[in-house]
Amino acid sequence: MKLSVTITLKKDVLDPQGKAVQNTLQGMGIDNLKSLRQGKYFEIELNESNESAAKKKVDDMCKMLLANLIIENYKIDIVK
Amino acid sequence: MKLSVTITLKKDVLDPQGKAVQNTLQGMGIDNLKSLRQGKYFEIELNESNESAAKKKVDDMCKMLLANLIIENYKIDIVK
Amino acid sequence: MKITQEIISKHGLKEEEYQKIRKLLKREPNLLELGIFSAMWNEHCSYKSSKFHLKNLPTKNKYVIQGPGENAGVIDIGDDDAIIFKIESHNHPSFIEPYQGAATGVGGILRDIFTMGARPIALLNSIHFGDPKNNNTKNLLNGVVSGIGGYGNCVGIPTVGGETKFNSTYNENILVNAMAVGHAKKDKIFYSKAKGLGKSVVYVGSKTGRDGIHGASMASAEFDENSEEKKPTVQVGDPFTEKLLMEACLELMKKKSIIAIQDMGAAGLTSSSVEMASKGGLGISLDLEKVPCREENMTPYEMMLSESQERMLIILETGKENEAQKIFEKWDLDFVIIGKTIKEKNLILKYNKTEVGKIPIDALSDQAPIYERDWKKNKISQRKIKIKDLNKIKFKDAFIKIISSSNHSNKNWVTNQFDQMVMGDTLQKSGGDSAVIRIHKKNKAIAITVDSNANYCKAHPTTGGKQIVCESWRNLISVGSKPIAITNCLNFGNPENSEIMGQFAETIIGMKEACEFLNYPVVSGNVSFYNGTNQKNIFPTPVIGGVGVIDNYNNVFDHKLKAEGNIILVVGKTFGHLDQTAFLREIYNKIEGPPPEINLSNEKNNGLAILKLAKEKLICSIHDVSTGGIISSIAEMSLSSMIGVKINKPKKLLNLFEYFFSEDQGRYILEVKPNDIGKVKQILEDENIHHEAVGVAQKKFFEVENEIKLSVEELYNLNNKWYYNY
Amino acid sequence: MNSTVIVFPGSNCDRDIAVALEKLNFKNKMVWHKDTTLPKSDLIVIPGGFSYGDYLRSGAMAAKSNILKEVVRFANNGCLILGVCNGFQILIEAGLLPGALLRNKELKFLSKNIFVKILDNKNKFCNKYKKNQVINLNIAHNEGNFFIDKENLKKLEDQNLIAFKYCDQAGKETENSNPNGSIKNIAGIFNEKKNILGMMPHPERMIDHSVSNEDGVGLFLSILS
Ligand SMILES: Nc1ncnc2c1ncn2[C@@H]1O[C@H](COP(=O)(O)OP(=O)(O)O)[C@@H](O)[C@H]1O
Ligand SMILES: [Mg+2]
Repeated sequence: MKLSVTITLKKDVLDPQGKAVQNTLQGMGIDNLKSLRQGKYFEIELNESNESAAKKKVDDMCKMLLANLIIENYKIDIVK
Repeated sequence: MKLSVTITLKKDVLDPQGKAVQNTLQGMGIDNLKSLRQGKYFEIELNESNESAAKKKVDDMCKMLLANLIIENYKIDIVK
Repeated sequence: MKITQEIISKHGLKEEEYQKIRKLLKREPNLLELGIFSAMWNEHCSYKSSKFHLKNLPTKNKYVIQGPGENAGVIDIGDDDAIIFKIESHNHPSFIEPYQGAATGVGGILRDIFTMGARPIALLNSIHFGDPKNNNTKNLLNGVVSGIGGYGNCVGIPTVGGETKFNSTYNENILVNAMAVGHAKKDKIFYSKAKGLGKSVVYVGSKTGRDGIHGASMASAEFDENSEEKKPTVQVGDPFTEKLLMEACLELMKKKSIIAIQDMGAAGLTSSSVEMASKGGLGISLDLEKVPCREENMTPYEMMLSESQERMLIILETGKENEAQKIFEKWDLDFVIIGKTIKEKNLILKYNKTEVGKIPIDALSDQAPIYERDWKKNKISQRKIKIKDLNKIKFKDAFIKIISSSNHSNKNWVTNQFDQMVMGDTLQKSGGDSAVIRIHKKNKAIAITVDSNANYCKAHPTTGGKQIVCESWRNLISVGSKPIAITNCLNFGNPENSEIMGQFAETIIGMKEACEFLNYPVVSGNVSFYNGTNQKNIFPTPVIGGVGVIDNYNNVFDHKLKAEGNIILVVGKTFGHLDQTAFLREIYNKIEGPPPEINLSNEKNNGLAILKLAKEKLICSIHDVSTGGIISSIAEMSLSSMIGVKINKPKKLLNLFEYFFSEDQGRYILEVKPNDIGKVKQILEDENIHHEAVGVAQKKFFEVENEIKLSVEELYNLNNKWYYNY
Repeated sequence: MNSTVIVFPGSNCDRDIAVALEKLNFKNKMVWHKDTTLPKSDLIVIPGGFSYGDYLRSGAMAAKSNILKEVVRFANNGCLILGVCNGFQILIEAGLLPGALLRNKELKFLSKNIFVKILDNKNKFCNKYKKNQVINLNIAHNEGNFFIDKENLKKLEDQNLIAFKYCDQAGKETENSNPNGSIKNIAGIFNEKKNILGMMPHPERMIDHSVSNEDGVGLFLSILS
């Protein structure tokens, strides 16, 4: 089973990368850009056919390593 | 309008980050992990209410800067 | 909003303090004002528990241009060159989020340096972690090291030295201290004292977000089970913006337009504006709606207390605003006039033309509470451990255990994550006794070292306080530099506990004595209290950052052995003091007993004699003896050069273990050419300095007569594997 | 000889490379990235550092700057272009050199002295070195892990476009001597015309005996000759 994890910075946490990217895009002439925030994405393949077991497993991974819960949120999806 | 961009490495491109994360997770006792690849994620807010115009705009951004088309693929979605 | 008991205590203020605020204001404060008081009266900004003792430290010698009281200390190194340096802690934020905590710690100390007009030329750090077996030590180590590197590497300042230590006392409270050193022209130093009325107060740098609101309070609050809740106040560093801010400030400083400049560190906009006004004896009025904000709907409270990084406050000469603005625009940074200096000595805060706060500057600075807290004297343990009372162990096994232990292993794993060469003037990287940095395009160089010894300080704070000053001095001597002055970061537990306050008071007594005797004053520093969880306080951990000067960079010494056949000489007397040594800790897990004594006159005498030998080029390499004793020092000399040594057993009465593992102070190892040994001995004898030849450099093997024979490669592997296997 | 160093926001080896160029008697000028024209140059250097904080992908944002268009124009006219470290990353992102520079295999910033072997000395950058000579340079980067697909790798090899490979002191290309996981130990490459060189190690850090060694001097002398 294949799952994805999307990690985003919590609201109000500074995103220096996103800021620099946004400024560059604006400098390149993209005008109606209101905001841009950067996050991470993981695609994970598990030997596990039970959906909720797989999600649980990935949730563990997020808590253990993938996400920094102090400044980040995460979201798990099944990839079809 | 809010859109998201998910950027993933092309199939044959080495992913040192994903590999290291995978090894670490396995070292932490996660056993049925088959593969893990890391990518990027952007959340973009535009002053644009037309869906296809917005998508087009974000597509431009991907081509111009966000993705390196030699090694990366990207996918654009509308965030509800 | 009504100020309740709960709000007061949430702001970390005591009831008496609140009553004092009411008296000073002659009314109830509003929430914004209360927040400002809490930030300024906080331990971190007010030094309310430490001031009483700190004032005893010597702060002057003929090189000191600026002692404590400014963003950093300044010393004169001849010609028109000045060196500006300071050390600062970022302990609590680093425990919560190691990468960002350490990174922003580096950012903060860099700003303290370039605020004064110096281009930073070196970074160092002192990082202390819990027991490696402790659950999160590894994660903290990884995060802190990459955070320090991540920030310094990006800004492009070489990280050239420091110390990494493990001790279970830090299991729940790590220490992350960062030191920065900068170079400026003597007549181009900038201070934080405001002058003149109606001058523009300018905000430059990053936008203000909701980062670390109450961070200053957090830095001084003991951790408890609820510290989890305080997490979202973590600040994220942006080294890229820091680099731009640094270049922009240094560019502006070439013009004659800055009256005063101050970084926004702890308690951000509040402390920077109050500090400038207070030093200048005037007031400041701010229009808060002009503050560049990152988030929507930020309140004046949030703006005044935000600890967003990479921001500065500048007071400009009238008419220079446009010129200054152009510079910040060039570097893509915000530049906004947010207020002006005023005659009435108040901090006046307006938001959309409405006055939202008004506080006398004095009330926030001079009138801030100062406590002469109770303190208890520490007893020195009389118990001395004798080697005959210990279980037998093979000499070789003891040596190998020490050399391959977490605390004595090679730190390449750490230092390889730091760019040590950028800026092109690093003459000596980390790994030696001091880092050595050449002054750009000049013949002279400075030596820098960071030192601490929590175990000694815990065993007896006064002796420990003396010891670290001496160790710092010795490290500077060992590269052939003349020690000039120090900065210090005093990491202690809860000052409301009289035992802890005793440790603090006595550490200062010890430091003072050593600094005075060695003419090695304190020019800047930082105090970090409340290191510990609930009632468990860390060992007292003062950290000393020392700076020395070398007139000609061709006369720099290191501890690498130079040639086979050279003689290895121990300078200074070995008494065999084993208590508190690495030997007892690593092999027997014993941590009681007194620390080695300090004899200041021997210390000075030995050091000055070494400098004399160095000047006459009678020695090939120098290394001081510190933890791990003589044998560890000689092993390090061997390891850094891959040249072997043959060490003889001492002829005198001392037991082998006591001789090689004791940590008596004031000792050095010298490598001397056979041809020069006569002259060296003569000079040492003239100065009445004890010395003895212990061995000879040789090919390939590290050897102690009949006890140890290891190829230098084996030794290298033993010394290098710990971090990589951890 | 006239050299030009381009400074981006976040460049931090610009001063170091300028010191090296001046020491070796180049007439050097610094150009700010917002400038639109380049001075007369025989050599353009894109220095190391963290342009735009290395955010997004190292070099990506600098590669889109206006001044880069000028660099491309100069390159097409045969001007020599040297990209060191972040400069190499920028040249790749700008499409002037093939491949990609990924995160180091250990995912850590790595700063240390390493050995590289000169693969080709019949070019403008390395003619003062011997073929297969091993030199000691310093690296300091997070993303130096060179990657390229099979086809293009073959092209690099067939056309002799690999400039340097990581190796041990004896010149052997071992896995241990490959600090960042680069494919085939590649540390630096040329474009087809060999007037553009991108390399991860810092030659400008090896020009002064009191700081390090002088193994980098040959590169600058080659350019001069
Ligand atoms: N342990 C100390 N020894 C000497 N001076 C100190 C010590 N601790 C703090 N200081 C001085 O007190 C002043 C205030 O320090 P601090 O609040 O850390 O400054 P900043 O706000 O610039 O970080 C500085 O001048 C600092 O050098
Ligand atoms: Mg300061």
